[in-house]
Amino acid sequence: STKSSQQPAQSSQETKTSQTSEQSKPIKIAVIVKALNSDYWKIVEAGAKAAGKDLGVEVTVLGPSAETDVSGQLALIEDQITKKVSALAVAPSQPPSAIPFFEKAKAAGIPVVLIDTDANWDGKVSFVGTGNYNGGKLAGEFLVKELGPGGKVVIIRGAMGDPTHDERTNGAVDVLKEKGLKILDIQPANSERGMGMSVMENILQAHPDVQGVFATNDEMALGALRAIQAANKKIIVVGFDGSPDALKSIAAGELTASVAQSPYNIGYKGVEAAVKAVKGEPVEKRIDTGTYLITKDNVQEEQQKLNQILGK
Amino acid sequence: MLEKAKNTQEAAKINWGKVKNILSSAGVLIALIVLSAILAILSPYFLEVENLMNIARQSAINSLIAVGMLLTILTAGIDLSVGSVLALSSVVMAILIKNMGINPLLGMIVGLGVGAFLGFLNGIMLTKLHLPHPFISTLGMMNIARGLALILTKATPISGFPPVVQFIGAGSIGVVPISFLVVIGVYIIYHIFLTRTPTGRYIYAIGGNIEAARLSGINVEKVLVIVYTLSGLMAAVGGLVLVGRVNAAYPLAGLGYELDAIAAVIIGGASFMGGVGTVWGTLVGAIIMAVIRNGLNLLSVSPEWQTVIIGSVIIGAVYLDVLRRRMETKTK
Amino acid sequence: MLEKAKNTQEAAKINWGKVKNILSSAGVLIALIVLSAILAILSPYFLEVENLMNIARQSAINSLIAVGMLLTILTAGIDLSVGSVLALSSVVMAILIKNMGINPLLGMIVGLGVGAFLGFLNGIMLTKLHLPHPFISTLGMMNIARGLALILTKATPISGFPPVVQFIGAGSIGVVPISFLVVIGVYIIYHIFLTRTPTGRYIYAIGGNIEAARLSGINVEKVLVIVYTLSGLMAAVGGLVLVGRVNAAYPLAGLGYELDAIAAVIIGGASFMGGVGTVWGTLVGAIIMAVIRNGLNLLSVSPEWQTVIIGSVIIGAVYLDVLRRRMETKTK
Amino acid sequence: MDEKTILLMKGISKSFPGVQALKNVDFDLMKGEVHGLLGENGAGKSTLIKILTGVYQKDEGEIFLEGKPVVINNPRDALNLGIAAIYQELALQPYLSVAENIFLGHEITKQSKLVRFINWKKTHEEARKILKELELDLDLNTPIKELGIGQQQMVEIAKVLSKNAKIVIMDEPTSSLSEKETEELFKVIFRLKEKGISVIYISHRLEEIFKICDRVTVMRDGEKIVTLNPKTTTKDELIRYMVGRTLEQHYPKIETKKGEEALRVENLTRKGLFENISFTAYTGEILGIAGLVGAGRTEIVRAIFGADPIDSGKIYIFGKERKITSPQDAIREGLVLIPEDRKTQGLILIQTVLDNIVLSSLPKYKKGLLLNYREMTNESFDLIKRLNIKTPTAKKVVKELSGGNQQKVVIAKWLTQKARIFIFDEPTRGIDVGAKVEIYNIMNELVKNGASVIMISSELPEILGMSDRIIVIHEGRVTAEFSREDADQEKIMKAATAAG
Ligand SMILES: Nc1ncnc2c1ncn2[C@@H]1O[C@H](COP(=O)(O)OP(=O)(O)OP(=O)(O)O)[C@@H](O)[C@H]1O
Ligand SMILES: Nc1ncnc2c1ncn2[C@@H]1O[C@H](COP(=O)(O)OP(=O)(O)OP(=O)(O)O)[C@@H](O)[C@H]1O
Ligand SMILES: [Mg+2]
Ligand SMILES: [Mg+2]
Repeated sequence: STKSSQQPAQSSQETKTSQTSEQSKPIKIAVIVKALNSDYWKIVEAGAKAAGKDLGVEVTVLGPSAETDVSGQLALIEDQITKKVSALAVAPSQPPSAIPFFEKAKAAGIPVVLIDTDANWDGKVSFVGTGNYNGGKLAGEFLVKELGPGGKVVIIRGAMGDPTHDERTNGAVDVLKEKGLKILDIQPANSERGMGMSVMENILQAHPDVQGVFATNDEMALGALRAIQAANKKIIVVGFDGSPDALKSIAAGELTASVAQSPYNIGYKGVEAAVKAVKGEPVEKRIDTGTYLITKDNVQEEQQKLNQILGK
Repeated sequence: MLEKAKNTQEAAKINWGKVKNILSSAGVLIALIVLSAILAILSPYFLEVENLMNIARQSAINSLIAVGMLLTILTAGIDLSVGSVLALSSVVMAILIKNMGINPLLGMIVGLGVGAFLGFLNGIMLTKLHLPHPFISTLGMMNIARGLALILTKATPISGFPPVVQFIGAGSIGVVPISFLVVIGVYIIYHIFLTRTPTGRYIYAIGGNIEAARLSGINVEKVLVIVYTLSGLMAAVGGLVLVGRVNAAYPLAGLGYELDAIAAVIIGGASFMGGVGTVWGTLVGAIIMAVIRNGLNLLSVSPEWQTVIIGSVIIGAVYLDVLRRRMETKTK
Repeated sequence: MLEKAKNTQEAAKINWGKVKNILSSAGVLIALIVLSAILAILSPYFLEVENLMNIARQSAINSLIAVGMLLTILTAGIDLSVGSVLALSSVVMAILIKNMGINPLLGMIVGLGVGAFLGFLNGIMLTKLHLPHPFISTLGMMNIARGLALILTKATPISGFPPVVQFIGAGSIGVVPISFLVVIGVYIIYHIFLTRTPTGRYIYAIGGNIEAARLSGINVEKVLVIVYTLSGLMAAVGGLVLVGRVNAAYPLAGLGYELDAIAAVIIGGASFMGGVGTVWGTLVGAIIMAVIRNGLNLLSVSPEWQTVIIGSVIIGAVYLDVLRRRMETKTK
Repeated sequence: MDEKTILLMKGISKSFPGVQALKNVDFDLMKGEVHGLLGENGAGKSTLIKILTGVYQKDEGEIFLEGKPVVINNPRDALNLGIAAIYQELALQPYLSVAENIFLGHEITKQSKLVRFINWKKTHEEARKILKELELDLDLNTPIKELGIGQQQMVEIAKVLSKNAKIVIMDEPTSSLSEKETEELFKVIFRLKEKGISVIYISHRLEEIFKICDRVTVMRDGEKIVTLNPKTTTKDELIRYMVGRTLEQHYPKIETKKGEEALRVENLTRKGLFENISFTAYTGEILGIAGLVGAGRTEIVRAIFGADPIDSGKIYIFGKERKITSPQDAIREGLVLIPEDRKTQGLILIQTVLDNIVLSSLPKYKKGLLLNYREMTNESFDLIKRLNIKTPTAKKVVKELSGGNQQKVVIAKWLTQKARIFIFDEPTRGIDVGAKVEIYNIMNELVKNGASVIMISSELPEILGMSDRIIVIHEGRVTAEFSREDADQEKIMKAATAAG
């Protein structure tokens, strides 16, 4: 009971002194991602860990069991605040709902860096990334370039209401509409390869004339590709995330392209920014890690990069 | 003389019954205590007041949903739609308050109404359409409600609510979260409902032997409709707390909550065959679920290992209870 | 004379039984036919051979998992772990074949072995640890197996398999997919198993009245272990087909498949209370699930509406069956 | 109709798939009378009363209560009209306490502002009163599932009394009761009469009809045959009306020569249920086990059969000690138990007659890997004939058979076994006089062919009539053993109540 009574005092005092006392106590950065069940987040993790090594700070990367497990992620933030980490780098699965928890962190004197996905919150130290919307636009522009106005496109997307996939879809849709391409269909495939294949099989029935496919992640893209190959068709397929499997497929001349957000940089720069914030050094509000397309032209060097990152 | 004997006997019996009850709900409690002890050793933060309050907050929503789920499971049923009902009721509330500028309190009440109504529909499908098992009706509702939530919101979250809405989910008296106090209140009410009112007892009777319940003149259909309505209502209450907690309503809210709720109920010692289970067991079950996750987070266990450990702990917790019961029957 | 009477009576009985059986499994069939008719009208592509073959392909995996699920539900149990078991068994196979260069056929067999073993563990937890309900043991397994699959693969898909591995999932004879032929074969075997072997009959008996089954000298524990082992095995077979189909094994494979499988079984007329259900009903149930999804894609229904429609169709299909049964009992 | 007629059922017909259960049946009940209802298994007795209590809906006919036509759609309606029933298949809540079961559906509540709360204190008081009336010493808090079937039957009686109805229906209330409880029940029935309450009483124990009934109606094949006054009729006449023929012999005991020792148990003990049980059963003889309800007979034989654990004691089968830890073990040793409670232990109600009959010996029907249905159908068909089980087809779901016919299925099921020791627990529970004889003949046949039969029964005449030797159990102990010759009613009752 004595412990509990002095507890609040302790923490509040710490918030005051956090700026000065840093040199003395080791810096702990908690990176909280949307999930750790895909290559993408694994690479973010790798980047964050690398930054930790380079800057000599302790980095722990955590995430809920699935990208849609919003409350799981929020509980993670809460618990890391309790652990009084020096700073948080968070990729919010559901930005608006995360804001109260960011406020909480701020109140506890814990600076918050947003990575991969931005939130409309002024308290943030910085946003590190490019956003899924821009990625989607990039995919759209590529299809425009390849097919030109009047081109017939379908979009295979992840779960409705999952902001990541909503934004990627919207980005593409906006560009395609603007440039006068025909979006024959938008179908959900649960971010999963098997379902991506099934959905594409069915789409090929309903729209034999489809010329281009954008899938909001590489898993679905590779599934769709499989269906297209099975039907002996030649259709442009653009994926998202630049996962190792996607690169392999591009190199083999199967998958046409994949949107890459340089997840490694997101992780690395995110931690960098967090450490700066802890040390009280200035950080710019927006750190663009760049989004770009991987096609057969640049796939080789991308693969090499990836192999170094994943230490293969 | 004989009277005396009988009475003392009675007394003895009643005590024995009480003891047994306490023991039985203690069953899971033991698991919770063991688990907490381990975590307290492994993490210095676990026992901090702040953290305990986190657990209180993090267990609140599941606790609220689980008590509704308990009712359905007591009748040998199930409600898979709770997660979606939570989502739909909360987005309706959000739309009313934010987009239509309706008085927040009224909006909240309507939100609860929506939840209750969806539950009512589950009950009607079961009793009037005679669908063979609530699994079907509530699975259907699970999909329908989720879809409607997505349609109404165009799949985008609605955020930024007035304090009164946030109060239940985010407010606290001193260090104690309001949401936790709500849980306690709700559980006391349901305890009384289930143990002290005819309808409460009928719920057990229907699960125990539905035919016998009918022959005893119980209006089985009516009770079942009440049960599913309450389950929907509790899901909406959970939604209210969630919206307050995150100051946003989003269409994918409550995804997969049904599994957590069912787990809490079963870990809490209820039986899928119906007729067996207590609110306190369920509460402990819900807290266990929250404690596992909280502990793993404090220990910064990586997500993939977290799933492994959560799976093992669920099994372990229930197994502990099994062992306890066996000892109990041995000793008596 | 009496002999004669007896025999004719016999004959009568058998025919009557047959008719009834056909009718009962026809129950869901009717729903499937109605659904298909509607889709055939709405979409010109629906009845194209190619599309029907797509449906065959797309229903194969769920069909394979569902027949295992049926066994557990016949014993009044459930297996929530099928999705994760599918993932773990297939990634183990993938690692053996791709990373360790083990002979593909051997790798596939080991993969099946892993699935069966995980199911076996489910059975042991149920019968030896006496966990109150398979919901707990299989929920635990669901998490454990998923976690292990993620750990073993570092969350990375493993792709690019030799033809022999792809054959089952992707191959086809003429227009007919191998996977569909596998399904037919498996279902015939399970039909014979359930109707013509003692163990098969014991499965129904246990679901009908476990106490009476035990007192009839049935080794209930043994049968239950067999049931869960087979369920695990069938999940692994589903995994085999999935890997062949997409030419990749990935740790998130089979996510949520348990719900599809259970839905197929229940739509197929099986009862959660156990003892009631047929493989053919289950097959029709699985096909219905696939047809709904296929139809929604063909009709380019927008994602948010898809969930609403899936929910409604599930309810509608089962309700049709309910109506049929009522008429049946009326007319006879 | 005169004003003393409280109930009148006119031209009631009811058919189920494959059977015409009731054909244009008339039935009337006077105020304060006890009206017996007799008939073979499957005659339609239970169906008639279930129509009266709204469990089934009649196809044709009318029901008048105190002269006014009434519609009864469900048991609730019946209860509201003051019609309460004890059903043949007990309808209690396994997990709920004795006290709660007694008042389920009509709880004693105290009205607070808006909610009705159960008054547990009063509930217990009232429950205790009723149990006292029945001279029944039961813990009000025990869950029903922990009671033996006979005790459950007594709780049902307490429950129906607690409803203080105008019409009380009892469908074979004594089928699992022994003399003592039966006597208590009769006292209660007479008290009801005095209060002007009418009772419809169904039983297969004819003596009871003569003891308590003012009138008796006999049914056969769904038709009412006659209504007459017991005083002016005889047992044989009633039987002739029931089965259409006379029974020359109620207990067709045959002389068989006692053979070798088949089963010997030594100091069998399960704490709290029975202690130091020792007895021996021989081939070629029927060993009767008598005792009061709750004496522990069922517990003992269940333990021998391996269905329940034992704390200590030895079991010898044909001279060799055997560890029996599960029914499989017992069956392997050629020992089978026909359980007392068909509903929870004997049958799989949702399965067909065929499935149930062959269940315990399925491997026997294997031809190669697969089951040979023709063989299974033939054997079950023979048993259906032999026990004359009233069912339209072997494919009928057992749940839809009449109580007595269900009981016959349980027995048929165990006759497929090539066992050498048969333990029957309340074998003739709910079986009509004609069929009883058939079952006794089967027992005779078994012992004649060198099997050993052990029969638990709460019906003393049956014990006395069929046993070669009789042991008596009281509170889990063997209190006496008698040879056929020197056994009689008084001696056994004495030992059973341990008054000696
Ligand atoms: N629910 C049901 N469905 C189909 N048939 C039924 C049903 N209930 C009773 N029957 C049939 O109606 C007939 C009369 O049954 P009932 O239970 O009234 O006989 P009973 O006189 O009570 O016999 P018992 O003395 O064995 O109890 C039997 O042939 C039985 O098979
Ligand atoms: N499952 C059980 N758990 C605990 N006690 C039990 C259980 N079953 C029976 N008993 C108790 O064991 C004693 C014997 O009951 P049982 O019914 O076996 O006696 P019985 O001689 O067979 O009488 P009956 O005619 O009622 O079967 C009773 O006191 C009963 O309360
Ligand atoms: Mg009857
Ligand atoms: Mg008995």
